[in-house]
Amino acid sequence: MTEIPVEHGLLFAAALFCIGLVGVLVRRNLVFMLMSLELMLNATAFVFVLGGALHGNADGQVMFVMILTLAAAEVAVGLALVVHLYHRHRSLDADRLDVMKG
Amino acid sequence: MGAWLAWIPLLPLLSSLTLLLLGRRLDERGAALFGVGSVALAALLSLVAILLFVVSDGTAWGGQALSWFSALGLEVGFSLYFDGLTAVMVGVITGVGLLIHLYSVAYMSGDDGFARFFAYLNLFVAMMLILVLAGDFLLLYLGWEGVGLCSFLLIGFWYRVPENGYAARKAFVVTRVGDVALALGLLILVQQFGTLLIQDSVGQAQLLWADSDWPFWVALLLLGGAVGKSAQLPLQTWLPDAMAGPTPVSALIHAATMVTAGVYLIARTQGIFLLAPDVLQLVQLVGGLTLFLAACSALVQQDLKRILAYSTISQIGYMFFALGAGAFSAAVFHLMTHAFFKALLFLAAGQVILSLHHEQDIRRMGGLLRPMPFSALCFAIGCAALAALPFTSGFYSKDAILLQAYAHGGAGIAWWLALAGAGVTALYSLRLFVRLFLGECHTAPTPDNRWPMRWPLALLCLLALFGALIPQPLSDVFVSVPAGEQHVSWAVHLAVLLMPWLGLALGLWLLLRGEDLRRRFAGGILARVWRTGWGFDALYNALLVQPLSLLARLNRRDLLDLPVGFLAWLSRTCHQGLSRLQNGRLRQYVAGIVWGALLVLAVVL
Amino acid sequence: MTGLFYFTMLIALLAALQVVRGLNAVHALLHLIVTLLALSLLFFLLGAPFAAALQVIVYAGAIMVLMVFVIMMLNQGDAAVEQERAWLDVASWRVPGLLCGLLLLELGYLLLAPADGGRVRAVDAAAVGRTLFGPYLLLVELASMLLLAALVGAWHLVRPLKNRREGTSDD
Amino acid sequence: MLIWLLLVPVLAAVLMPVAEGWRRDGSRWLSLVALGLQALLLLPLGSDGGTWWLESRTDWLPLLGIGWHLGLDGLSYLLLWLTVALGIVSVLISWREIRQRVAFFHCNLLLSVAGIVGVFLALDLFLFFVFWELMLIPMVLLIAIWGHDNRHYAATKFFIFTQASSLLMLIAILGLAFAHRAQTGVISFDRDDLLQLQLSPVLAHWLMLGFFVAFAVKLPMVPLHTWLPDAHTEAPTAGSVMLAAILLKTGAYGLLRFSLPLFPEASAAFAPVAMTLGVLGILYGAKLAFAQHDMKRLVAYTSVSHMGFVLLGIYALNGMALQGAVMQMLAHGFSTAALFIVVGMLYERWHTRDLRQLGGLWTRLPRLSGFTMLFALASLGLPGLANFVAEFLILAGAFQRTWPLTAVAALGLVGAALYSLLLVQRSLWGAAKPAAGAPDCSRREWLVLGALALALVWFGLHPQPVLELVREPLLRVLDAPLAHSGVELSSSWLSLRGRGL
Repeated sequence: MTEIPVEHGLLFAAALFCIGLVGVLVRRNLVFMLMSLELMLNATAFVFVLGGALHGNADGQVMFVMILTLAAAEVAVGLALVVHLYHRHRSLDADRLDVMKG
Repeated sequence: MGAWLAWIPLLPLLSSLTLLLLGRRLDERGAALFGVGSVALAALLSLVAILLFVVSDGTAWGGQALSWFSALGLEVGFSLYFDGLTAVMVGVITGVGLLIHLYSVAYMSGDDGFARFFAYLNLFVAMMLILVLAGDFLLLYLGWEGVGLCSFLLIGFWYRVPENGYAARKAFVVTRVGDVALALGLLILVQQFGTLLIQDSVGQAQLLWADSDWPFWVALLLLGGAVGKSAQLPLQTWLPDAMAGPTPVSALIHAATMVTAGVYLIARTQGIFLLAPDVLQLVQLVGGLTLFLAACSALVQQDLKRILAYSTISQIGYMFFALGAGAFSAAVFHLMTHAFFKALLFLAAGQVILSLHHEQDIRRMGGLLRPMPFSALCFAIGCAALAALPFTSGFYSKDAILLQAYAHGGAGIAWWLALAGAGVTALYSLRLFVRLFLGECHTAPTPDNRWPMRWPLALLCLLALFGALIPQPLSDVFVSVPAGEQHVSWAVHLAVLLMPWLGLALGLWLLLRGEDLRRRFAGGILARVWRTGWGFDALYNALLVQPLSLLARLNRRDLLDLPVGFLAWLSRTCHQGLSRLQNGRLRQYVAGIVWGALLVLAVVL
Repeated sequence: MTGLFYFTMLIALLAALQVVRGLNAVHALLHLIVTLLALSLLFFLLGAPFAAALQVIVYAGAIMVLMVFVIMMLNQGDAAVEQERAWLDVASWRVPGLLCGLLLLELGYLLLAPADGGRVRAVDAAAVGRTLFGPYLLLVELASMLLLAALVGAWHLVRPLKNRREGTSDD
Repeated sequence: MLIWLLLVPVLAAVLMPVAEGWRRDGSRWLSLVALGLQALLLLPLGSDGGTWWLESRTDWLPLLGIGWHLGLDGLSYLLLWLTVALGIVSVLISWREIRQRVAFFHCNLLLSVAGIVGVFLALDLFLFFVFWELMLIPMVLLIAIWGHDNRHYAATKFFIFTQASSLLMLIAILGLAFAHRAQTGVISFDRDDLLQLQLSPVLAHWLMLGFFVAFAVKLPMVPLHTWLPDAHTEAPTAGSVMLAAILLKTGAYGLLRFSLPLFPEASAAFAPVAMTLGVLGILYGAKLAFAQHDMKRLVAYTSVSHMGFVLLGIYALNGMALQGAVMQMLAHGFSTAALFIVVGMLYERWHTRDLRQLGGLWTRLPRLSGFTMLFALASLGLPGLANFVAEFLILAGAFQRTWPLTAVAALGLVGAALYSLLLVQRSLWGAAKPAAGAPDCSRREWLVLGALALALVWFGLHPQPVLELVREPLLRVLDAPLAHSGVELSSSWLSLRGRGL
């Protein structure tokens, strides 16, 4: 099988995660924020699969499945919210959605 | 004995309650019936009591009628005590009181507060009687404060005029200062003897306090109370303002009875004062100073009733002077005669004021002799007695004071002041009479021929002339003060006798020169100082009233609330600061999370 | 084989950058799908064919289709691109870039410390299935409940607004 | 028996909605019936010579040593009567004033009464604390719902003050319970058990302070008084009456029932400070009362002044002063409540409490003015009215402890004259300012004010029943310090100078 240092895989995951994080922080459009979030989830999922492969057991992939489920749920609810908010405010600007602030 | 004595104050008290509760449903006749009737009955009862007392060769009656309360360590009862001093006081109160009540029926008729007036007046008589009949200091204190209350209510009787309200409040508060001193004196007695029975505590004081500091303090505090009630220095400022009340009130409360309560108190507690010669000296000095200062003030007043008010202060000063000099019975004697002639003067003044449509300024009076001969007669008798011209009642009592005082202590400062005061008294009496009745008539008075008002005046005239003949059963009351070694020489007699004439002569001389005292002194600083009562009012205003009200104004919102308010402000500010973080901006939350992660990682590393 | 691995990584990262930088939502989405497919390949290379398959089917297939639909529903045109351009000025990159750079540095420092290489071993779908429905059965149930809740929630949220106004009166 | 005293108001409070449905004034009548029933329950009680006239003890949480321990003696009996009487007065004066949520109002009123009754009966400290809190909450609601403009601020302030201070008391109670466990191995909250404790002076001092602060806030003592003017001013009339007449008394009662007997030495050592604070309260309250334009606020500050006398009397620690303090509690209950009622009646007629807008009321409402005069005179301590007896006894008792402080306290009498007469002069006298046409006392108002006036005069001339009633309980309070401490009190601080004050 492939022969790569673990840390390279981990570094890749970290980089992917950070890119996603930058996206969440920089973007004001909710759709883009959701996409960035997907990147971050995938980065974590990659770490799990990597770990599972290193230890040679199935737990990593089980966790991947869970993350997949989570992502599905998150995207479903998130997108529903996006649609709803767009209907209400005619905008996808995250900074304008602060009506609940105390 | 004793139980029925309680009816003397109870009758006016009940009548007062009736008038207060039902007054609005009674017409003037009904109210007058209650008001005068009850005092008449009380006078009758006290006459019986006095006669019985005299017949039973002057042994004092005392007795516990009912218990008021008995706390742990203090028992107080509604106990009464009747001796010669009480007899004199009760006689004066009910006698003069009855005459003034009769007079008031005519004087107050037509006033919409007629029933209320008699309710207060009856209440006053009741309280004054309680004061003098009390065998217990606390009961005395009840009467003491009670008469103060009635004085307050009656000064403010015409309550729609704001000035009356201020005068009333001033009177009550100033006397209350004295009352607090009196109360503290009572507290010492409670602490020392555990009883407030007057005779018991005075007796114990004489037994136990032969040489201790206590008599000094107790006597000083009692003097404080007396000074407040009797308008002596330094608490005299309320009395001239108290003239805002109806004139019969001035006659009864602020001349004849209430203001002499201080004299009564000192006379009653003679036993304690004798143990404190320093305080007795102080009493004499207070009396001497007061009588002279007030007489000077009376000299330049322009308000008829204020002249009489200062004259009252001055005359009570004589009584204090006498008490301080050890001439106790002379003081009580003067108390009685003063009640007669001062009531007469006030009531006659009331008649004049009423005839002149509530004019009180003597500058707008004059020449009233012809239109109002009866009032002129009353004034003549009253002024003569006030000036202590021979063969009037005032002559005997003032003579007694000056001579006895000389006999006891010789001629100190106070004595010279008292002697000089006698001259000034004659001078202002003359001025008063001249300004009112001689000269040109400026006004058109309504005639003073209301007989219901004349009868009491006529009787008071008789009393002012011959009141000195009424015997006073005081021989057993006062411990006779060892007479001083001073020989009363003929020169002293002569001086005392001539002093009023001297004053009169000076007055006549000025009069013949066509000069008026007022005009002579008008521009002078001295006159202004005298007219304002030696500036005591201004002094107290600057020293006490202004700072207090300034303090009150500054701290109206209660500064102690500030720390609490600061705590509230602090927590609200913090809360607002924190809530600003919770601003609903998703990206800032995420940034916050990242910062946190960075920090945690940095710590881990 | 190793070369392919690193090449795929590079593609994934570049595509991810494009997602974050993109102005047009559809373009960004396509880049996202590229990233996901690249990850799928990586999974395969790591000996997790089951995960790779799921990644393609569920992620790149189902979830992304959902997003495409939504982007279509929102129907934002050129104006949206201009909007994005306005929002993405240089200044707005500074702080997030700094933060994430720091985070990456810290992570890198952490990860590079224990240099301990290892071989990856293949885990087949059967093993995953046995584990999933063995010790992790409860988790599966929970996940199903989560999905159900998400389903209900999503349905509730996107009901036409008019009906909501009539039904409840929550605003 | 005792439990019924508590249950009657609670049951009535629960039944309030039913009564409201029955007829329009149903809740008012039900409240009257409940309070009347309580009065009937109280009527036949009397001393049987023992410490407690009635005592009941049931386990509640035996594991924690918490019991349902109630006891009634002369002191509680007196205060229970005060509670019931003023409770009835509160219902009567709300008849016209409260128009909204009437049932809930009376529900709160009765619950508050129940809490207060519980406070006066509880002999288990935990139980006492429960009732202490129970009486507070309905009171806060009374202020917050039916109060005037600034009611939320006032209610919150009141709540925070009392709650924070009772937290200190809770700590002190727990401290006592744990001290009991440390000494005997058993935890107990029972007053009888805790009385047997031998505490180290330092511990006793701190625990005593915990109790003292809670009670002093309720009393209120001067620097902790600032909730009171706000609460009084903003509360509805019935709320002010309950606060002034009864709730403040729970503080004094707590001092007498718990603070002094539990910590005799610590209290004796603390007494000079407490007395000084009391005197401070007398003068400061009087001074602030003098400055107010708002009539209700003025009366509220007179409360501070009067309760300063109570504090002074309690810590004078002798029979006379203690009797005076209890008498003052009663007299203040009547006189201040009456003044609050008068202010409420004026507010009902003209919707103002500002003395600058009132004046000349004697012309407009002679009867009500007569009552106002009487109550103002009671407040200034006129002899013949109840307050005088109280203040004189307090001063006489305090004088035996420390004459300088007492002399200063006596100046409070001048202050009382100042503010009372100011009230009379500015509201009753002068030119008539408010519009004519307002009706004078109605029969209901006459009844309430007349009863209070009668009580003031009656207890002023015949205070003996009250003094008798509390003689035994107070002697027991006094016995404690002498029996336990052995400290010679009287000589050592006859003058406070020796204590560095």
